[in-house]
Amino acid sequence: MFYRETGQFKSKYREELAAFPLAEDKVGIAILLVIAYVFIPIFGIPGLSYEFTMGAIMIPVFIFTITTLGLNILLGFAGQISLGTGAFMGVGAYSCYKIMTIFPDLNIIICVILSGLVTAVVGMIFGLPSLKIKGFYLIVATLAAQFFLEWAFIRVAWLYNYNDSGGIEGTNKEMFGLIVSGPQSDALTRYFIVLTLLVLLTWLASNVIRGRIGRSWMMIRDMDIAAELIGVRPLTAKLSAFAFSSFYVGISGALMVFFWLGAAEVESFDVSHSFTYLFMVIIGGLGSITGSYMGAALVWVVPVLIKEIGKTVFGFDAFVMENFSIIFLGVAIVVILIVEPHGLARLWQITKQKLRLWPFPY
Amino acid sequence: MKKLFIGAIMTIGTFISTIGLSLADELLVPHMTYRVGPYAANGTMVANGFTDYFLMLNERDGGIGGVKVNPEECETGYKAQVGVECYESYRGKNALVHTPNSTGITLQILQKAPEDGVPILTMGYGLSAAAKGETFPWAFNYPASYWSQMTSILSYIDSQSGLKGKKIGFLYLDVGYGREPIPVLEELGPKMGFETLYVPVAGKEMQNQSSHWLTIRKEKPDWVIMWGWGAMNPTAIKEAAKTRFPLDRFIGNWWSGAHVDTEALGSKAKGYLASSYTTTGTSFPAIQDMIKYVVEPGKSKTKIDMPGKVLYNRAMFNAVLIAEAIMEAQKMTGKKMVTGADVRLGLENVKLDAARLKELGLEGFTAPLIGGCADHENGGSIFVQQWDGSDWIRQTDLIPPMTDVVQPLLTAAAAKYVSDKSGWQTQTCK
Amino acid sequence: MEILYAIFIAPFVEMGAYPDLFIQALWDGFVAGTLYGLIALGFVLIFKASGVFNFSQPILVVLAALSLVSFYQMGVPAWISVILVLIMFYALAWLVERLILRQLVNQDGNILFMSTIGLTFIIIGAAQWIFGGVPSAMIVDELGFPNGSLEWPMFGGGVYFEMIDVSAAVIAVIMIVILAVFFSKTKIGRGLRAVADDHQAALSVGISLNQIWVIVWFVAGIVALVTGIFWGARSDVSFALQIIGFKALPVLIIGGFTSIQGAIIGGLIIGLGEKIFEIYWGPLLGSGVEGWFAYVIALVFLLYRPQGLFGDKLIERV
Amino acid sequence: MSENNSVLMEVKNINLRFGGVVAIQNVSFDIYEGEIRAIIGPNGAGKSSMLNVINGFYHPQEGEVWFNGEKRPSMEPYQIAKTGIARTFQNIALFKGMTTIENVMTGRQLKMNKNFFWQMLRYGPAIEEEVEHRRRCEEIIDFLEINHIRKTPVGALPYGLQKRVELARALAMDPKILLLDEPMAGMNVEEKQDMSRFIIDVNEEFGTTIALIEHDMAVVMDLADRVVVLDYGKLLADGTPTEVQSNQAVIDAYLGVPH
Repeated sequence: MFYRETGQFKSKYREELAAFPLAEDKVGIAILLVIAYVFIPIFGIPGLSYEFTMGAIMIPVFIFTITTLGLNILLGFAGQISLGTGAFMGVGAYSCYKIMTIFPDLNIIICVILSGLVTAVVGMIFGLPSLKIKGFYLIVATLAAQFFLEWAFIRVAWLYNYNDSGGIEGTNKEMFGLIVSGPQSDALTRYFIVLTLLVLLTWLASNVIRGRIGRSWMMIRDMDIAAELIGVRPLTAKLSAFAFSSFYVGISGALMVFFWLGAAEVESFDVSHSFTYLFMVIIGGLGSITGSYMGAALVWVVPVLIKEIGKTVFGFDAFVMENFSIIFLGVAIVVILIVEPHGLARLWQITKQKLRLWPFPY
Repeated sequence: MKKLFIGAIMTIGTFISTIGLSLADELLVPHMTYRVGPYAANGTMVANGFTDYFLMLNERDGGIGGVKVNPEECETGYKAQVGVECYESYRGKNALVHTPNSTGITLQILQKAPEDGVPILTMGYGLSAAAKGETFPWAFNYPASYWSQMTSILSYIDSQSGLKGKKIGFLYLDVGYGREPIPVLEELGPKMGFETLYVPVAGKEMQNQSSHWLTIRKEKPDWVIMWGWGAMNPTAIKEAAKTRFPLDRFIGNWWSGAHVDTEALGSKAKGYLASSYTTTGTSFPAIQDMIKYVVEPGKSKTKIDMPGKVLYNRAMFNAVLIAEAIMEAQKMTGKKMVTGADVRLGLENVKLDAARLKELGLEGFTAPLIGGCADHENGGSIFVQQWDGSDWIRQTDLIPPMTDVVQPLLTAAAAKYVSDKSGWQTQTCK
Repeated sequence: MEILYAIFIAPFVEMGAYPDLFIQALWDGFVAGTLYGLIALGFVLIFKASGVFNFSQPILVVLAALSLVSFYQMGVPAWISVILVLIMFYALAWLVERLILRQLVNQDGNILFMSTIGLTFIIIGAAQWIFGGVPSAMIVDELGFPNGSLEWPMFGGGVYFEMIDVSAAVIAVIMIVILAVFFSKTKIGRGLRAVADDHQAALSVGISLNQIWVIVWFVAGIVALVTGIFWGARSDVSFALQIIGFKALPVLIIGGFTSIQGAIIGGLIIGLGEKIFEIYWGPLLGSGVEGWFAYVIALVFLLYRPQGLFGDKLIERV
Repeated sequence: MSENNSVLMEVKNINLRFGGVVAIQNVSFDIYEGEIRAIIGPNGAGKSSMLNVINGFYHPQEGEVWFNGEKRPSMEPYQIAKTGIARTFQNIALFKGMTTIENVMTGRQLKMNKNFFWQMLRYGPAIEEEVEHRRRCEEIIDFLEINHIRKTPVGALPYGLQKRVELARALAMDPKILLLDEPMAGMNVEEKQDMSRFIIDVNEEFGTTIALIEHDMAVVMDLADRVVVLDYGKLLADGTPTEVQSNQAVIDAYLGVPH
């Protein structure tokens, strides 16, 4: 009743190829954008403190959504599994740091984008083994990348400007007279920048996956031999997926350090984080952009809420709640895989299908 | 069904609305702990010692200055990212002082502290340069920085066997914490005429150190100094024994010489040395009170055998210092409910001299600690203790650091830290 | 020139100059390799019989060691504790089959792999909750393993063999032989192989898939327990042990996902390779190369022999 | 049905081995432009291997492939696809995660070339290209009468329809030569009739040369202009359906044996 496609006819292919062919979807997206750009900045999330909302929920969730989008492009759309996401975020962060020290006056957004490009190149190099090996074997190749990069972040002191602390730190950066990054920046400013980048990157990703290149990734994912016989060059398809995916992951890594954490050392990019990002993709839904949002939000927010609720309502101590949220993540993974291997996104789609028919269930 | 649904929504709503409301009339002392994760063994002891002291104050004295203390734990699992999340969750809640309990987390929140007006006390860890109070008004690393500690350890070695012409092995956990003292070794090596062999242990290799010790065997250093943590320590001691390295030439820093590191090994670890700035044992009245008011009645998670052990006592001292700073702040401002900024002043004016220590029931527990505006580490002295097969026994008097070496290094490091930061807040001290 | 000397000559000179050290390095590599191999063996067993790449094997090692020590600390005699752990693992295998694997029959391998990551998290959370984080010593003496070490003096130095390491190597070899015999000679073993080859076919000849899954998970649990005992004896029993599990992945690549002998030989290649490389060449790269060196060996193998040393070559068809 | 008999493709003395197993032994035949050429033979005769050689998935140890009057150098499969060879597969090889229309669009991949930049913006040349090729795909979908399942994920389709979608995908490549590997396997009579009609229509309306493998002799005899018979990797016979049918070796090896 509320959600139906009847009566919405497309007279041109171009209209059907639009991002949201249904009017209801367009309205829905507009509402979400208004919430994100107007409602949350003004009111925060009801019941949560404003600082907490921004610093511990909204900004990290947006950043991890970018990571998840990136990993989803690789895993969900191109079918190449990676456990090196954490380290690739590190590549983004460290290269952004280096670019900032070499060109101190460069606009920070340009730094972030450049570091995405650097990560894309690195991702492509580590994606090379994927031409020869598949499936579980690729896990090993990407873990090799993970561990090698972790080692490099420690051993190559040039990467962190020979800091005694061995870490990288953000400093105050101005843009149009406003401090946008660094300790003195306002959370709201960083929120808007991260949100805008997220919206932009989502739009770009949805364009690419609906076009020629996105199709070539899905062909490789669904049946690589057939794809090759139809004329997809595996080298181009796989490496472009690695590059595009790493571009996103790199950007999110730079954002994580310079628009959220403020500083980082190698530990923020270790293999346990790679797993977290993998969970975000699985729970959200392989091969779904909406799913990337849902997965990142769920995997990040639920443990935070579990801890808060456990602490303030039930008085459980942090130790219990931490273990509880670890178990929760594990159970969530298993249940999602059993109930709907395509994740929350597919469940959402099914709900939408039902809404289409509601209130007449036939 | 519908009712159930509405009911559920309402319950969740109530839960959520209670979040973020900080209870008034409590002194909030957040505490980042790690009772889970690969370093949980150490983290559990640290968390208990810290929390128990405040619980004891609440039970015995009704809090500090009549206001109860809420030593709230935030579990980090020793992960920097979760630590930042913890930090963010205390924004706007009038936290008095942050205790990150991890050098990694410290580095990440160090820059935020001035903006939020909450001091960070990193007792025995953190950034060495934070000792410079003029550059880092909001950070404290009482009672000594890693660099001071390293020079004290080197003087100890010098007093035992001389340093000139010797080869020192430096076995360290390959993270920010482990690499901290390297500048001191690099500076002092040529000056004092010793050679250093660096043996980094990656976090993943903590429990798999045979090749590190083969390297040590190959290079034959005269002494080995260890900057280890968690499972790295017992593994290293075991491997040292295996390769027949004399354990009384193997000295850990203050995080590498706790009961959790040696108890499981028992007599196999006999002779192993470590530095410390707090005494072990339960003979101190303050610790007796903690056992009486908190541990025995079962008001905390502490098991009865934990008080008196190295990490428990050390974490308790951390709490003592914070309590003293809060008290000092209350005295200075005349308010009962102080703020983070007040506690910062309290930390700079804290006076833990021998008399005050005795008053607190901690006579001879540690070196006296007098806070200062310019000096945020108090140039603390340490002593060396040795594992006798069943307990840690104090071996030496207090060994002061080589101030003349450390201070210029700290000044330079502090200057380097702020050099690329615009608008960094400093202070001038009289 | 100096670089070339440091890479190609100096390490060998050193090996010759201190043969005791070299032999010690070989022995240490050998012991580490056996233990890597044992972890890999757990992976292989489950992969062979069910095509599941079981990511939770390392945490099973931790769980086995932790619960063994905990039972003992509760006052249960050492060997009874071992039996209790085995019973617990049987129950766990049954639960995993019932609650997870059975629900995911016929799903894609990636999905099964990810479900075992989920299982890993469940076990980590639950075990930490129950056992807490305090490490304990492995009860090797209580289990009756020989203590002390053998010393073999030579060339002005000496080579030391820890008795517990010797036991580990001996028991690893025995386990391999038993498992190899089990797979090739017994009815259940042959059944396992049938399942691995073709689920449908196995069903049609009356082999119960569910039963087989319970059995392999249980056997993998036994392997985990043995691994846990010996690795626990080398350092101590704590959650940090699971990190070593990552070493098993390169071992699998080298040995092949389905070969029992391959797991051990792969383990030895990694163990020996990384120790020798770390000690003699590591300093050139600033040390600490052990963390990724195993992966580099594995990658080289992958590019030249993707099926591993003992794996079957795949012919692609359309 | 072509009359001019110009050779489009020729395979000469192909030998293909897997380790010690000989899959194809010294086979040669040609395909005329515009004809329907059938390859038949018992199971394991090397028919699918032959198609795999033609479209470059297998590289024969010996032998040459001539296409368009030129000897084809050693190429990767994707390059061969570019020269105008399309195929369907014995065990359907559709992209299961995509819808019918998306699957058909994959056939146009080779003809699309707008770069990453425009793809990211999905604007200008990229969208024009997309619309243009979409139009052609919709035509093929109409032609094969699968409009009603345009937006259905192909995994959910019945077998017969999947085969048809696969044909649509191959047609979308506008191939010079279309290789069909058992297009009618597992179909009922009605579906076979439909499929046969489509094959003939494709051949006549688009003038596409077709080489097909099929087991159903009745279908082969109806459809094919010429037939190649393989047995144990060797060429047994080559000729018009009637010629082949009367060949004694073929009757012995294949037709005579109940299948």
